[in-house]
Amino acid sequence: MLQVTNLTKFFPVAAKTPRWMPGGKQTQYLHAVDGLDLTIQPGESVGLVGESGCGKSTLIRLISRLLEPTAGAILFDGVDIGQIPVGDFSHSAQRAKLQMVFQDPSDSLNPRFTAFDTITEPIRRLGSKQDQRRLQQRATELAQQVGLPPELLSRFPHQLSGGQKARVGIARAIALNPTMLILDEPTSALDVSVQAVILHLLADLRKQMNISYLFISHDLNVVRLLCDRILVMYLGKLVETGPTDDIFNHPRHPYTQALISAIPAFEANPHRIPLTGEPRSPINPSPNICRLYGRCPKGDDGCQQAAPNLQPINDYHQVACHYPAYPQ
Amino acid sequence: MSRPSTLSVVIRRIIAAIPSILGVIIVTFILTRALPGDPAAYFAGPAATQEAIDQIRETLGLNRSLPEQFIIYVGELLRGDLGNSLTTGQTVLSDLLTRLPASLELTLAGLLFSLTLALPLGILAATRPGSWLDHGVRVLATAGVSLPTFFTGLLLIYVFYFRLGIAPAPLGRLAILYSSPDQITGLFLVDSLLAGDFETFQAAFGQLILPAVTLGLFALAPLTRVTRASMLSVLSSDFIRTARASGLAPSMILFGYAFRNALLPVVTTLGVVFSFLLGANVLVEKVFAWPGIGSYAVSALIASDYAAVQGFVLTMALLYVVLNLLIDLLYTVIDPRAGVES
Amino acid sequence: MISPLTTTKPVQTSLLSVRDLSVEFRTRTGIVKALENISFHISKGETLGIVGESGSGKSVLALAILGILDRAGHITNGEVLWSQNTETHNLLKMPEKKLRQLRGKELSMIFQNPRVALNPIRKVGKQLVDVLRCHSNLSRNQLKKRALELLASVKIPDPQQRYDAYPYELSGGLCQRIMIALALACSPKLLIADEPTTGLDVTTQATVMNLLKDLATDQQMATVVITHDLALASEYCDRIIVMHAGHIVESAPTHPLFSQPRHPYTAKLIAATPEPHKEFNDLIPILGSLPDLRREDLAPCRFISRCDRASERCQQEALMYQQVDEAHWVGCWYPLEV
Amino acid sequence: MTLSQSVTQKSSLAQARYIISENSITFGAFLLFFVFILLALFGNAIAPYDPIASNAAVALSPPSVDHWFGTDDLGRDVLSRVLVATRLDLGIAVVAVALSFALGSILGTCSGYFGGWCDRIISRIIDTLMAFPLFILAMGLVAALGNTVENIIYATAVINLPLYTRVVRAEILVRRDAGYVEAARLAGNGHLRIMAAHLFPNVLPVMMVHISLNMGWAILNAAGLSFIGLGVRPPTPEWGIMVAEGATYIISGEWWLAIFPGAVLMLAVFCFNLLGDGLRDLIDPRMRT
Repeated sequence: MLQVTNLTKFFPVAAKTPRWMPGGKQTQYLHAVDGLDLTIQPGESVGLVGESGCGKSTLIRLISRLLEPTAGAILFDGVDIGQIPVGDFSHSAQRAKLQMVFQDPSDSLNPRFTAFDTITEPIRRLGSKQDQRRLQQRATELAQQVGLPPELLSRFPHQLSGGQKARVGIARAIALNPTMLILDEPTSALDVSVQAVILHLLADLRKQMNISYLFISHDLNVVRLLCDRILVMYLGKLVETGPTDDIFNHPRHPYTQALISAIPAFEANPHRIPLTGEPRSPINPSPNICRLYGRCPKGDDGCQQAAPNLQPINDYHQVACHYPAYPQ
Repeated sequence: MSRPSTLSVVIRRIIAAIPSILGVIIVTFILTRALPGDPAAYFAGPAATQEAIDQIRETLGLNRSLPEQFIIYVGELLRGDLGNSLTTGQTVLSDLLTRLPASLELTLAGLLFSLTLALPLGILAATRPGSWLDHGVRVLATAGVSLPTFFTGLLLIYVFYFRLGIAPAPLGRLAILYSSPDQITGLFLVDSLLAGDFETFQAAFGQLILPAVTLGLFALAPLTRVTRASMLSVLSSDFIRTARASGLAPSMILFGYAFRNALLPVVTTLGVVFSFLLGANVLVEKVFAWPGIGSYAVSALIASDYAAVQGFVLTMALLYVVLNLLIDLLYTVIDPRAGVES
Repeated sequence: MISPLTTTKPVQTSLLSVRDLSVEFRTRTGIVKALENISFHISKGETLGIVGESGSGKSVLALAILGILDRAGHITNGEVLWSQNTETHNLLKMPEKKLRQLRGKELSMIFQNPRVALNPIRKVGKQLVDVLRCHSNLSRNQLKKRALELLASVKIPDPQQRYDAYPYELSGGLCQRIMIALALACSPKLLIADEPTTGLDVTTQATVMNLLKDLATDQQMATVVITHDLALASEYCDRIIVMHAGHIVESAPTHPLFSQPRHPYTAKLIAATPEPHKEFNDLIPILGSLPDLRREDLAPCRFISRCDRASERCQQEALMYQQVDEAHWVGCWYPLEV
Repeated sequence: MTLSQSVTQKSSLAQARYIISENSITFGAFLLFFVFILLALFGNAIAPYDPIASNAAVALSPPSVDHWFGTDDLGRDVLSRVLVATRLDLGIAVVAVALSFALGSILGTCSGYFGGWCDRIISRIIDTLMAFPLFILAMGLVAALGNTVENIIYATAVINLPLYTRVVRAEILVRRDAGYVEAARLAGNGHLRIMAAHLFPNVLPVMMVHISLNMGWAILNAAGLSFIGLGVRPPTPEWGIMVAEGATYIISGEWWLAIFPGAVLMLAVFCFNLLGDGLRDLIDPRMRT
């Protein structure tokens, strides 16, 4: 379905001072996504977790073709969509099949578009020509599918609640029956009461429409509920991937362990977490030092000399660490 | 977390001003060459003979290609040659230089007047939003920016000179009885004080007050508005809440925390304000017969004294570039983030 | 709402007790009744959690206690009693000048989004010194020395260098530590932490909370943790108050609250929160939404439109708090059975 | 928050009432604006005298029942001249503002949306214009292009161009990476459609405020140029020229020649400024200055 190989994105860090001026430096690069591989099977739901600034947003913007990659291939339905320039992708046949649900429902709805305009826009732009009546009918269908009362279709975003806005965003994303949906923290801006509704809605939609999900979140509790497989990302690289249960019950990478142990739970005791210090800079990182080095409790000289690569632990679990933990 | 040194920031700003200067020179060059008809005829003035026009064409290099003309133009600029004024018979440069201090004195006095009024008014209004004081300040500021300076000037003359008789005749920097102080800075107020001549100081001050107020009223509005707006937004910001929660004294919060942060937009606005002031300067100088470069330009315009007008536009633009540079540097001093690469 | 919550403990033993506090916001679209008859208390050394969804009035409560509400906010009723050395004062009646001496010294507060909660153009060390100087008579050198000690006490690496840093040069986690140092500069008796970890990464969140917990224990400081994260509150707090739409709906020690919630809202909130050992089907959404707090005909119980136990009585009679167990109070006519 | 319909309506009604009562000044300004529009349209028809016919017999007579605003040195009726001048003064400002708004919107949108080279070139041009004190640039332009009304319009348009370009650019920049723009791209919109249908309509409300404030400044600017003898030529009635002509009489006490046109000019500018302020207030109360 989706196969990403060696995907890389560097952002130049604009130096205000050119090199020839006092205090000037050579242009540096922020390694947002650094040679990353991943695959998603049809109908599979994959979770991507990591801290803010680890490159999650950049990765999904590369995959959804909003950003031009520095290097690498993005195979979607057998077509390398990474080769299609961002500007031309909006006319490509794959566009309709690869859609996205955005993080902040307020920010992702055009304030001057009604819910109807927003939901039908992909159909009008990418679908076959349809008259107003058919559009209306389709919009009503979609609204019902996402649990939005159809009478709210004529409202503007500021007249809708957070949960309703989230539903509009989801309806827009599924309007063209995509085969793959990228969900960018779809519930992080919502209250828990609404979050639960939206999570149920997303689970139902996946079952009904057999869509693949790439679910991005920093909330592991949420990812656990919705995903079959988990990718853990740290500073532009994947550090561990595996089935959800394996990752939660037997995390191998020290960073994953830290993440799992930091999940708040009802009436747990305040826990000591193994990570200290500040993350390394993502700007021009040394390729020979493990990116977690300095924060990792296991780090030693070896981690400073060679950065670990993603290695299989078993058929479906991979980890990038010189000293992975073994299940007791 | 390395911070660039102040020196490198200063040098960077100065270098960044070079394109502006170049742009200004190019635009003034285009303006001279864009004259409809024969530029040489314009420069020679309405009464010129054909020989005179031909001679001007030769000196301006109008028979050569545009790039060549531009190089000649830049070369002349570098030598300080702005041409000769038809009306005064002097070089434009010397005309401008003798008159510049008068304009500067007026502009600075106007700025000083509006700053001393605008900052307290803006702060007062911001600390009492919605009060009658706030509304009063708002109306005053809006009225100030709505007043055509030439009209305000005339109004003030009518009231304070003609009606009340407490202002001197609006005829320049000093009444005829006084002789101007020895030139040191060129600013009469400063020079007369340096010379210890209080009588002249008083006279010069009397002459200056109406035009300066006229000018200042115009700049009052943008400064008050921006002070109020930025004070308001800073006062409602999170870090002020932190300061209040920490129990800092109100004066510390208002001046140490809020005002310094609010000053950043005010400093930025100074650029616009100078643009206003330098423009309004021309009108005010005409109304008060102020012997600055503005009134010089107006009479040159009327006499079609083209070289003088060009010289004036260029001088004002360069002056403005320098002022903006100073504002930029001031900003860097206040805001530690200003010199940082994003 | 009639609230006998304050009778649970004599004023003398509690550090802070809030009684019948009501706050209104006068806005363009009407008067928002942000808080109504809020009563609670906190004792010395206790950690109290205040949880609720956005719009429940948690932050307003904190600001009202410190007397730093926005201009639009008005306290219409109630008292905030502050007890110290056998003396009790109503903070709402206290002259601003005296109140200022308390703020930052005896009661302090930390905020969410630490990067914008610090003065962007003042060195963080200087900001610490500002607070210290305001509440003590230390000399210049002593002030700086104390500020450095504070930076070290919140485990900031290389305090000497960070002293001269500006907030924009520090990460969110470091800024929050600076905020903590700022709040604890004068060893206050009470710290209010308003969403202290919102906007921080999960791993940083635990570090910050642990640090807070340790410092509070060391200094025997009472802490109010305001959060929307039930799990976070459950981990770090001794006792929890649940707020909904400007009301306190339930107040109980942490364990009984989670094991035997008595208010329907609390139970629903717990059921809606994803948790490590919860299966997907156990995740139950709360239907309906918060009432519009500008309405003049607000029902006495503000949960009524989302509640499946509501009856005529909830619509008509002023709500009473019931004590269902020791230190367990609930604002509902039909509390859940155990 | 599903507010019931009745509550929504009630609160929006209450809001409207609140807005009107809080913005009585803006309402006044709006009425005044309307009066100026009427004057611009019908000023010629309601003027009691021919604005350019001189009548030496009544020269320099102070305001009276016959001549409400008095007469000038040539005996022309000041009121008639002031009324007739409305169309010219407002006309210059409207056309100039429309020109700079149109061009500035296009430049600003492209520069903000595309960034990169496009942005660098446009910004450099705008910066160069901004390097001049604007009124002085206008003087230079009119002097170079020729002393006509059209050139006053062009000059005013050019000096206002930086304002529009910069504001539009800044507003586009903050929205360029908004979720709804990315969503629009996923929905298959090309660059042009995103700019025209998604971005620009969201910038428009802010621009209305600037247009209103800028109208006042454009009127002032045109009148200022006329005052120093550029653009409009006598005997055409125009507020700036009338003030200039009356200026010499101020010192001898014939105040009405300059004060009336000056006051009307001020009133027009004041009206636009209040209107802009009010609009700003409605669009974003926190922006109020």
